[in-house]
Amino acid sequence: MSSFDVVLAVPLCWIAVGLFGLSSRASRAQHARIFFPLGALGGLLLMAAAYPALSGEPHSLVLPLGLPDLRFHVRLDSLAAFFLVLLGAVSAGVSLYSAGYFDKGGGGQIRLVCFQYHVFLASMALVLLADDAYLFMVAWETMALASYFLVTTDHDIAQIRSAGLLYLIVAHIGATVILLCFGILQLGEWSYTFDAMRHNTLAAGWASAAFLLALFGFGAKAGFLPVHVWLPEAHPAAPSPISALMSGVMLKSAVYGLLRVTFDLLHLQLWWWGVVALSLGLLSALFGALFAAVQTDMKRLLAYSSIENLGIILAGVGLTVLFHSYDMNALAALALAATLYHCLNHALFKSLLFIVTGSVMHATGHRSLGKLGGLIRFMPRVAAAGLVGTLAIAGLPPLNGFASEWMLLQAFLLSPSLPNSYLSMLVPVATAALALAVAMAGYVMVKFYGVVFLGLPREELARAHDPDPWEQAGLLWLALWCVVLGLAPMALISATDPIASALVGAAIRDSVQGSSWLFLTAIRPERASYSALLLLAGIVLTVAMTFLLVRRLYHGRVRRSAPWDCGFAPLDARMQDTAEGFGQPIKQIFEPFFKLERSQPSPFDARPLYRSRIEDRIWYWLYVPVMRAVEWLSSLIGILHHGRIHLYLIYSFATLLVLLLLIQ
Amino acid sequence: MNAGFFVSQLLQTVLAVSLAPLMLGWVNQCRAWLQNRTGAGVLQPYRLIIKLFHKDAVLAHNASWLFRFAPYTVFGCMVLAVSIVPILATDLPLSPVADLIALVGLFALARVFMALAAMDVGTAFGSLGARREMLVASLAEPALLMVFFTPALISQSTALTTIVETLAHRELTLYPSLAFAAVAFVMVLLAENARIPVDNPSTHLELTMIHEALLLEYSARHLALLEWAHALKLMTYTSIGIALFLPWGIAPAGQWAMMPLSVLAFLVKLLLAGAALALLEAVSAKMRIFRVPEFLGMAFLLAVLGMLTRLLLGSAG
Amino acid sequence: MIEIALVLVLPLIGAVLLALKGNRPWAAELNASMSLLTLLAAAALTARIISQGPITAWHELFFVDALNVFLVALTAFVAFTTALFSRVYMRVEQDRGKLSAARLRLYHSMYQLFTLTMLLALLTNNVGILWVAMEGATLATVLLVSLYRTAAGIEAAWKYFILCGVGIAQALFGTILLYLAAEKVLGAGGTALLWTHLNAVQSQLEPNVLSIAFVFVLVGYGTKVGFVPLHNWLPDAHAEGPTPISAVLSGLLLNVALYAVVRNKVLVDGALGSHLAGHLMMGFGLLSVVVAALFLSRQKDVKRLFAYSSIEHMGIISFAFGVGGPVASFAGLLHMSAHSLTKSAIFFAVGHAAQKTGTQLIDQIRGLIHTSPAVGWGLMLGSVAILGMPPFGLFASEFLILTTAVQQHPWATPPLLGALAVAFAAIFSKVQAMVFGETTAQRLPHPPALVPVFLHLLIVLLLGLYIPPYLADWYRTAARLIG
Amino acid sequence: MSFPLSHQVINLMACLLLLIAFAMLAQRRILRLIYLFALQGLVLSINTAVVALATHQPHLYFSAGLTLALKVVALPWLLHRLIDRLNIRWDVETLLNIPTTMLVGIALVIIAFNLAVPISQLAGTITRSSLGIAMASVLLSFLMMITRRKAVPQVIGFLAMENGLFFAATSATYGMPMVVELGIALDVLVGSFIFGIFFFQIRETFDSLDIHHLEKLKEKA
Repeated sequence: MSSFDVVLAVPLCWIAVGLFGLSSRASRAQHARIFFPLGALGGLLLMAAAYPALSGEPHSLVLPLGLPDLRFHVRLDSLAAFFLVLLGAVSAGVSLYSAGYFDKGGGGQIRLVCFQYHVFLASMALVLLADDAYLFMVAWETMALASYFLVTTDHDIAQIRSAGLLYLIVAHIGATVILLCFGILQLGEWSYTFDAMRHNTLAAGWASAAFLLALFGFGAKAGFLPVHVWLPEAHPAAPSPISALMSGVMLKSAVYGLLRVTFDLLHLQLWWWGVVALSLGLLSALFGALFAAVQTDMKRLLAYSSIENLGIILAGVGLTVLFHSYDMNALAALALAATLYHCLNHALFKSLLFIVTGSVMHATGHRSLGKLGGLIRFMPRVAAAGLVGTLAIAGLPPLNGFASEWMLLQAFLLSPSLPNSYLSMLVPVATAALALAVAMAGYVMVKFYGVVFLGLPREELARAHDPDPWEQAGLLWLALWCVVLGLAPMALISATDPIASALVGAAIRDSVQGSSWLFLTAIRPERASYSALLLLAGIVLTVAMTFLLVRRLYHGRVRRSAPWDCGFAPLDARMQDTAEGFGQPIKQIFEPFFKLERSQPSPFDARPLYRSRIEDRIWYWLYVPVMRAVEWLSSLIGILHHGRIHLYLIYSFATLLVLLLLIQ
Repeated sequence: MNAGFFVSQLLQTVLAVSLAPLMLGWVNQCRAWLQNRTGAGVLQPYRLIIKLFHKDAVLAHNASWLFRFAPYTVFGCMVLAVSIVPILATDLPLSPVADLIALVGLFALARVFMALAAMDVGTAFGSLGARREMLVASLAEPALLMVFFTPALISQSTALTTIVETLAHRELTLYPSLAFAAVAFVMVLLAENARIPVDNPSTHLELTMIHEALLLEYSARHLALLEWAHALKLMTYTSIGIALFLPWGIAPAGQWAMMPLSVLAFLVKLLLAGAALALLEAVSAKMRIFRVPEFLGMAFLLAVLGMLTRLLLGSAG
Repeated sequence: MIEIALVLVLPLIGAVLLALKGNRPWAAELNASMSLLTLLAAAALTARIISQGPITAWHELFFVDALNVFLVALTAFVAFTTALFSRVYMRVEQDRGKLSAARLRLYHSMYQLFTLTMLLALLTNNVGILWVAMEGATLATVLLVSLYRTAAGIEAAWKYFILCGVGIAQALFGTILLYLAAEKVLGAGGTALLWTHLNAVQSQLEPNVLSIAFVFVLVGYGTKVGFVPLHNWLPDAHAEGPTPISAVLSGLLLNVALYAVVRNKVLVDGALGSHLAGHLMMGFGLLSVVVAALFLSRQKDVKRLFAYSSIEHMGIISFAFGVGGPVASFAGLLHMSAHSLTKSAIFFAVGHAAQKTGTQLIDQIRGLIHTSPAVGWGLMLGSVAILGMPPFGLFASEFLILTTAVQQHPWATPPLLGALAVAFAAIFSKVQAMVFGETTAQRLPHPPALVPVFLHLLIVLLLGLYIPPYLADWYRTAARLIG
Repeated sequence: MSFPLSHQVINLMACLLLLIAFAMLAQRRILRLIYLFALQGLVLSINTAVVALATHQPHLYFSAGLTLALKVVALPWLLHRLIDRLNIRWDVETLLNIPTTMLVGIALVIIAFNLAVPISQLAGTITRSSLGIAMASVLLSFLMMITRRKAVPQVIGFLAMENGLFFAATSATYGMPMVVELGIALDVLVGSFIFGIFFFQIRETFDSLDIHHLEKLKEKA
């Protein structure tokens, strides 16, 4: 039983679990307790089996399914293996969590949820394993479909229905575009396998078309501008574990697809592709950060932050293309490594944060930041996990978020060595945008954590308490990986070596010489180096020393009293900053970016009322006009079907004459 | 890796940590002089800190572990930061631990803990301070990175030691790009260290305060640590500035003879820098909070300009 | 031989029996069982073709090859399942007093007659008889469309009759021209109208005449296929007729008409040596897809909605056949079969939904999934399948069609893409609203006939994931015939 | 020396047919329309007979008889019965005024003839011109269907179109094979029965045979 077999077996097991779940008549609690842990087990297996495949020959296999002349081809190479590890790691945590989450209700009939959940997992695994366009598309759309049904679990709420609808429409259009991209890549006559595509040499024009189609199609799934609109709607609508999987893994499958097409299936890369991807990525990153900063719903906030992180990842991809198109492969490898690593990190901390919000919602029944607060005292464990996630996503050392961003910035810093002078000047500026986005993320996450867990509860939340062991296990698992990957980045980055050598023809080893398990370096140690472990050690050491010294030299006496607060009147929760208030400066500074509706109270109002609504300009610039156009056309076309039989006869008469004259 | 490393490391750390309050005192003293006041004396910060250590800590009822944990973390971060910057000599065992970018990250870590702690008690001012602090920081951070990138480009490295080696110990060349960077750096420094014109360290007027609002609920040893950390931060920034823009006099690797000299040079630079800072603060007025973005935007612009000049002029820039 | 006879005679017997006894309570069962027998005969015929290859019968009056036997099997199958569905559906209609026993008699015998005409059209080797059968199909269904005798029903039927009648007349003229051309080569008399002989002498036929002939045939049979702008009868007839009839119209009649067009296309392209016919079909297909998509987004009546979706899919199929080549033709055939299965399944579900809610208006049908999950899921999954979502068979064909189109006719992809997107948004937004949310539906006296729905969907699912070898060979040979 | 004679006769019949088609197009009174239709049938059957005579094709006699029975006797009688039963004797209202219709008709004839030229090259010596005329009369009856507002004239137009087709079948090709002929005839018969049924249905639902009652099914804006 090779690791390949295991990897293939896991999706099947997931489907089986789903089917059993669908057919079983167990009670809700039993159901959750039995099937989701099984799913988690599958995740662990997948992770364990895929990791060795990172380094090692690609295995491939042809299944006796699919179209007659186009059987399902599966292939496990290092790139797929990496994302499979990602999937396994995240799904293990989330499934554990779900075992606790779904037995408390909060989402339709558990049997359906269980089925769709596991089909969702399996389809994601198959997307990564697919080695021909057909299986890929089947898995891809199944993924979309399963997630759609999961998003609309509570479909009695109109808002959730419309969110799901928007999601599925965008997803399907994206999928069709990807399909066209494969249409360009294939050689005709049933040669749809990726293997055939690899040997297909396209003209630059066609290749560019394919790349742009792929960028659009996969972007629609990853939530790049301007096809991001579904994301902040769908993520909050879904049950939290689902949001976690969607944000954590599904978006990454889009990144995988983009990488697969750009570096594996297309035989050439042009520099301007890189520029397009880079600028699009940075735009998305800034956009996501800004909008996240002004959200008042914690899941929306996280959704926008997903847009931001995916933007960063896309920028990384763009940089890789840029370097690779100029044959600066070592640098390309560095950028690629950073990108992949950020994928993994984002998967972990974002899903962690999403399930944290799940626990919070279950404990308090609220998801609006305006109602929460002070939970660190009611649910300390969740708060601790949340803190890890927050620090990680805010890109703070020594956690994993920082490691990948550090590498990415290093890669950006190397860009001046590009031969094209425009690029070498523009890319540093792009770096600034990236830096701004990262800094914004810090702002956003302080807002998130501070408003949810710190301060005083803004509503009565006394019944809030830590969740059951299953949920805690899930939280622990993901938080643990955030820390581990933060402290020992090199371990995994060096493991991704084969990917870089396969895709950009240079091993990361070349781009990070002299780095050890302890030190993460870029190019040369003296060029730049960073060691999270020592950093942490240093901090811990100093903290410990200071603590002891203070205790020894002085004392540790503590008195409790009411907060001082500049000697104001006794405090109440309403005096704190709300999420609204916390976002206000951003709103004010970056006002042009938002479509803002505000009604401010006048000083003389009996009951002063402040209302403000933030909307997405892109929606009004792009989507509304398109919808209008379609409406207009269809209202126009209505005249065709006018009801008068003479008219219909004239149609067919005219058609006849036109055709007759046509063929003359 | 002989003992020498650790000696110099230890020396630098101890020196920096112990001198930090002095630096702060010196700046305040200069300001007093410039305002025709007899100041409290350069040792005032020490007195303050010691006094605070003696007091009993008073915590709000609902203060969580985060609140008590934060001061130590912040202090720890700052100590680590200051011991990474090459102040006396470039051969520091700790310097490979974090390059400039990681240093920025370290500051960010401290800041975030600070802000979270401020929000913990749930006072109006705490969250107000946190919000403003994060706002200023999120705008200052990119500018700071940009500032760092110029020397990084010159020396093909983001490791401070390498930069210093390149700038100080090669044949002396003047980099116009660094001029831009330097100005931008000063602006960022003012913002990050809560100095006028961005913030006024010597006021508790709720409308204007940023950094002080974070400390409102703290008392005794926690407050002491935070004050000290604040001083350390100023120290660190100054020494980074020195390392980047006036690195001459920092001892190259393994030259113990130069050590005393470099200590002396360092002290002189500190004095000058402090005086200059005081002067800057004295002549400028505190600006409205929403002017700050423009201020930092300017800094950011200058930094980018610096980098572009560097790219334009190539090796001569 | 005997199978062919059975396939044709059984429905005839059924028609006669039901014309006499169609008003009895067991008429529905009789109807279903006759359809079942027909299905069995068709299955036997199919088996024979698979084992023996093409056959002709009765001095070449009948000709069965891969292309039409697969349609015969499909037709017999859908006719049978629809009969099962109509058993329940019509009973409810009768209980609701919408239909008298006499009407049911008409309905049942006409149902069998309709099956007969379609099978005849498929099986015959004679272009003229094909025409006769097509006309017969119209005549058999036209009274069923106005079965309820409502004003709208009669109007729909009238339009159906006139438009298709005129259309079919064009087709006859085309056929005559074809005969005119053929007779010069094959000499007067029967043989000049036989596919088998015509195909043999394709290249010698007079191109001018054939191109004109094809125009008439295309416009003629195209009217029945529902090509825009000849489609106007289609949504009315689907919406106003009883649901089983909508199901067979969409699922079978359109296919048969398209089959007639395709047969002629093969002939004409062979004769002209150009790709004229193909391009015409592509043009009509594209136009139909785009216009139908736009129509979809403004429908208020659920049956009209899916009628327009049929037009759209016919457009896709004829586009595929127009593109031609092994892959596209394969895809066209696959799409043909998958579409008729899915669409009829959808109509079954829609029929039940309409009966439960007592209306066909989309915005009065809500939350089916609450009162009857099976119907709700049937409709949802059916729509998902019809919209070309995997792993259903329609996705497979759309996948092949689009990918081929990108390479061979890139210009066609943008309108196709846009139309598919619009259609998706239009249909799914409406279906979601009907299936999810608070409910307006109530229980029915009779349990809904869900076996046909899920049976069809299951087959379509299989077509997407695994096509059994013999079926695949069958598609391949058929695709080769179409070229 | 009958060949040239038959040739002339056939051409004469063809021209008559065209004439009748125009007459129908111009016709305002419904009864006359029916008579004209019957006349057309008659011409058709004579023509068929002549062709049969000329080409010695026995089955054409049969179809000539069939035509006579069906299109000269049965259908006109049926229609007559209908309009008696439904007592509709009013004028035929047209959508387009007659002169315009005629002009369009001329245009159609030109088109038809031009289309027919290449085919006529191919067609047998007897019937050089007839195919064009057949196509013309088909198109003319189509035009008539379009321009008539009442149900009955539309149906007559439809049947006239059938006649045109039949004429094409007999004169261009010496008639279709027997099976097909029978089939077609059957279809026509059943068709016209169903028309009859419809007239009654329409009548009892809308108590009028005016088509404009049948314009309810449309896309509501």
